[in-house]
Amino acid sequence: MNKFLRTLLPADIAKGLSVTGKHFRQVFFTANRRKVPFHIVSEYPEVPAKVQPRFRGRLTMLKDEQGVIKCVCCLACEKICPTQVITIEKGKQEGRKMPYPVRYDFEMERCIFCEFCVESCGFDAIILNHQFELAAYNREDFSLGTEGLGQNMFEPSHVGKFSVADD
Amino acid sequence: MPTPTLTQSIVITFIQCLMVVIFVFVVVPLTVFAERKVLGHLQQRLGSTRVASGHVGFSGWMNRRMWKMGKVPVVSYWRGIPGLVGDVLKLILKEDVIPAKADKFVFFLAPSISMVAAIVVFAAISFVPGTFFTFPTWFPYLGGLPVSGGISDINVGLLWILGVATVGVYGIVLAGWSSNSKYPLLGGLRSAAQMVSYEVPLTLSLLAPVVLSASLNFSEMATRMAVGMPVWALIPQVIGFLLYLTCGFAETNRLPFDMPEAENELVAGFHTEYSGMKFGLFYLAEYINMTVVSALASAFFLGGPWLLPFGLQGLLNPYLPGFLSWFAAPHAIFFVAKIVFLLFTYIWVRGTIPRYRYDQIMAVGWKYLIPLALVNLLLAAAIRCFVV
Amino acid sequence: MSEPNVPQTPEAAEVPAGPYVYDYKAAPYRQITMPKTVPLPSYHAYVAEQKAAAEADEAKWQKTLADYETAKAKAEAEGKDAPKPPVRPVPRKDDNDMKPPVPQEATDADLLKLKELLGDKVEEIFEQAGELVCQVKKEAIHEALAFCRDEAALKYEMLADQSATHYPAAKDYACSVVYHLTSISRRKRLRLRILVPEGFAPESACSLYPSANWMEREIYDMLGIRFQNHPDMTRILCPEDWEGYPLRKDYPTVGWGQRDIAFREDRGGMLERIALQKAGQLGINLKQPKAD
Amino acid sequence: MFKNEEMEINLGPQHPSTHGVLRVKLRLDGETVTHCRPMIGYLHRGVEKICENQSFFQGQVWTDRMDYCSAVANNLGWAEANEKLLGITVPRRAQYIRTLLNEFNRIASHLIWLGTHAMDIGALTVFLYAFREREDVLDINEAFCGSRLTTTAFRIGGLREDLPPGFEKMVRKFLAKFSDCLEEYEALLTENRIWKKRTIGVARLSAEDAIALGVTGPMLRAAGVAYDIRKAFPYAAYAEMDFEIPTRTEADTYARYQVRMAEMRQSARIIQQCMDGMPEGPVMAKLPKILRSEVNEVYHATESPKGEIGYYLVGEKGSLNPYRFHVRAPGFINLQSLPKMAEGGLIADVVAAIGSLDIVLGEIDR
Repeated sequence: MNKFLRTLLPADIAKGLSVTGKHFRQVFFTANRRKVPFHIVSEYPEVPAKVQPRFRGRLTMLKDEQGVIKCVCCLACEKICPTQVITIEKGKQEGRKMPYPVRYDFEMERCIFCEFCVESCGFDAIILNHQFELAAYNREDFSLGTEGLGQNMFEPSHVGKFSVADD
Repeated sequence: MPTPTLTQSIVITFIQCLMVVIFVFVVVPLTVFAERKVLGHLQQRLGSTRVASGHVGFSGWMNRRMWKMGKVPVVSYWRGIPGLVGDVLKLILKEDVIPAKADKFVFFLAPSISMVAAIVVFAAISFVPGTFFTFPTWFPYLGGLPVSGGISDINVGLLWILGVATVGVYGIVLAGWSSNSKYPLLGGLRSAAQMVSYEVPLTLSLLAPVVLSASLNFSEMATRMAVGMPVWALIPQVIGFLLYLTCGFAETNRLPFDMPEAENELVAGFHTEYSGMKFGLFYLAEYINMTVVSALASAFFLGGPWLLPFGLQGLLNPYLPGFLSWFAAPHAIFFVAKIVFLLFTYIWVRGTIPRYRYDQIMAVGWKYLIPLALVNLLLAAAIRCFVV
Repeated sequence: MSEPNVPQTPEAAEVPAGPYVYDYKAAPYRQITMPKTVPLPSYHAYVAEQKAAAEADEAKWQKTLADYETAKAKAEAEGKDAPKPPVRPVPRKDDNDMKPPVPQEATDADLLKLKELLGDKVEEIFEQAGELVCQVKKEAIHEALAFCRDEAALKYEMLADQSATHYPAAKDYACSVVYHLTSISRRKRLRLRILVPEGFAPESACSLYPSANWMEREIYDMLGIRFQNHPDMTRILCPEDWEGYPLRKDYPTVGWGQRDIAFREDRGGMLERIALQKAGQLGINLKQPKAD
Repeated sequence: MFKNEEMEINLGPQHPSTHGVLRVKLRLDGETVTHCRPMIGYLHRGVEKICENQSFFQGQVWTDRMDYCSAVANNLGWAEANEKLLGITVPRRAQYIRTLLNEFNRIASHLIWLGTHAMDIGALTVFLYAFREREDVLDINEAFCGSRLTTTAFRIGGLREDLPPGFEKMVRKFLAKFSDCLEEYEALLTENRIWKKRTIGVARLSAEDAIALGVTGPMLRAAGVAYDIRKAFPYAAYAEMDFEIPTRTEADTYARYQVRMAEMRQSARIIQQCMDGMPEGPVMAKLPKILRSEVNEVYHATESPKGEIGYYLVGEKGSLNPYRFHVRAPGFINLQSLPKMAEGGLIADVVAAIGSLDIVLGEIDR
């Protein structure tokens, strides 16, 4: 009899409905307010996403205070890279004892953002910055380097400029 | 009141049809939008906020300005609305792919059947008891003629609705068969069995209010229940109402009973091979059916166009002056409000509970719902005999 | 960046417009360094190796001593100062947490029991890194598995893993097949190992452990070892018409199925240079027009 | 006039509920499945071959991409197998942090399973609720190792860095709300009559069959076998943790659901203990600059959320890379049991069975 009653009265379904109904009520009355967000989505392109300090984004080269590339072409990053996206050409620069990267190519479309290169670098010459909007229209836009047209390893402006928030 | 000539009545009927079609094509997209929003809110999301909008045109400009000021746009609630336009445009403009080995004629026919069966049902539903409005006397040709609240207030309205609604299953079965593909075939087979078996408890549960009100006519039933009886059928008929809602879910192929299109098993069920506006017609038909089922529920169990039971309506009914009744028509508003609430329930249930299995659906239908509906009918008869 | 195999960067006019076509026939399309040793852990081999190393060390020491003696005698004869007596070098001890495990003699009861049950069908038993290893004759693997599963003292209920390794440098076998058995009730693991020559089809374990079904299919797919009496000896991960066995050591890592390199636009020819250089490093031969 | 014919139907490779590119060839008699044959390999990338050609250090990034829902568990197995091969002892603090992250990963993986499984059966909302909490776990991943999904969390010999500042606060915040969230999922599912009907008695796999087919993890524990590698062969810091192995004896989909829900509670318990008893000290062992192996072969298995993930490594003398790198993927072995569970059931039960297997095709095809 008890079982029959339980079958007849949909208490279990009512329990579920109350849970979803509670969330509906909370979100419905606060959806347009910023203070009490009962919804869990962030309105991404308008409200910029935050990343943790250790976030692994795009590979970037660093310069020292004099504006000289820190990299000394030890090729550690090239060797450690699991997907072989880094190509370095050693060279000389006048007035500099250490080797100078004539070319430092980085093919971002194959990069897997593992940070092994940064870890292997003994000179703190490269970092992974916090940029994660890495979309571009052309394939060649993903080939970054220290030289060449529009190829820049130093600033985060090259790719990811197609964010909706900017237009 | 002048009696209309044949031509005049044809014109009036045409106007009524147009009104119903407009109603349907307003309600359906809004239901789709509401479904996105409500489902979103149930799931702690915002629902659609940026489909094809929010970034273009005036509203886009305004939204951007507000974001830059550090405020959530006030209009954000409606930011998803233009997405509906985009959806419709997409459906219309999309390439219409017909499988090479499909039965072309039937493939074409199936969505039309679904759509027609869904929309014709409205012929017997009256939104307002009696006259909806009267054409003013200065109106050319139709001056002084009344327009009733339903297209045809026939006295076997219920039979018409049930009969026509059943035709809709042909659309699904034929779609499944004519696609000449395996998943649609399974979907079609499932829907044939499911809809036929749920037709029975659905009808039986609707018979109970008929017994209570002793009428098959739509507006008469609603009037009697609110004024004559004078109580909503919901109150003596809680079981009947739940029964009807359950069967209604099954008839409209909504979750928990969305066997024919069970997404996670049959990809998209009977309309797997459909694209473009043919798919759009199925989509429309589903939402129209939802509206119909909600309309029936509100008419039979929730007192239809009457807001309050026990004759309290009389106190509230404002008997607005004629010119206001054009817009205010509280009966229609109450009726639509009830429909909206039931549609919300549809979405709410969809967002909450899982899907039955095919054999379990059949077991529930035949083993539980039909006996329960029969018992419920007896209950209604007893009430009719001994109480009223 | 001056490896010997980097091709000369061609003049811009000579480079074809692309896409570059991988040329199978023209050149060594792969650079495979075939392994020269057989890294098959084995207690006998380890003991023999240690012994040989000790002997070699001793011989070297003796030779150094002898050299010293002769040098000393020579110096004495010439009346110069005697050279310093040699000091025997002590093996350097690294101060770190890394101590590679070595094979040890089998002391576990399970291994001894297996040895007792199978007799001379067992080729070797030993322990390494806390794991029990039992190498049996390749014809006896079914018998050994049956003992492991059914014997009350062993009771290895589950075949957790089955795998194989290719040893191209070995003389009398080509692959080893290992069976990792787990005893759930006794919380023990055991590794059975057989050495399989090219073309030999060992008995399938499917009749004893149904879980071997897919694992043996995978071994067939990846290393080309067929199993007898297997219900369904087909490829599992690769397509049915795939050529070669990918996990063999002679299978190239680049080349077959490599995507053609084609860039829509190459600013300044940089990508092309990278591509050619990469191709050189990886050993891909890119078809280039003849110089004439 | 009447012909009795069985219909052959392909579930996948593109199908909403095969969780990737699994293809199952079904033969149907009406709606009843008479024959079922899973076909895999659509995502085969040759991870084993790649890892054999890269150094010990580099192999980790490929383990991330095998079972991308439980990357940390893969990393842990990989790190421990390499440490066993090279004979490295890991500092205690590193062990604790590894345990902590591994349990977070178990929660994340089970939450994905819960969401997708519920969605397969038709409950849409649980999916979003589950992802709500998974988001926090991914944030914790990001705070520790900088990436959310493909974590590359550990190093051979320990960890790259110690815990970041503010980490403990994040963890405590998560633990404080997690049990309430679990109750929310359970309110939607556990008592629900439809959920019960769809899962109780569906896709049964008895303990004998499960052991014979090599099935491990929650699938095996739902059949009543209390085999958990964390207890049976303790690794990392699990020997010092106090937790239970939830088991059920019904061996059906509902039992697997209950086991996984209980496992999430146990994971929260382990995290609590890790956080409370976190020892001080270094997080990296003292190692030579270049790791070179001796001749050795090891098989090291750990308990991933899906089951036993084992790494079989062969080391060559003086070599920088493993001579053989083989992964015993739990999904690969578990998927073998699908025909056993699905045959004789209905087509909807196949979907439930695939869901309860908790497969990720990335690790099955490797």
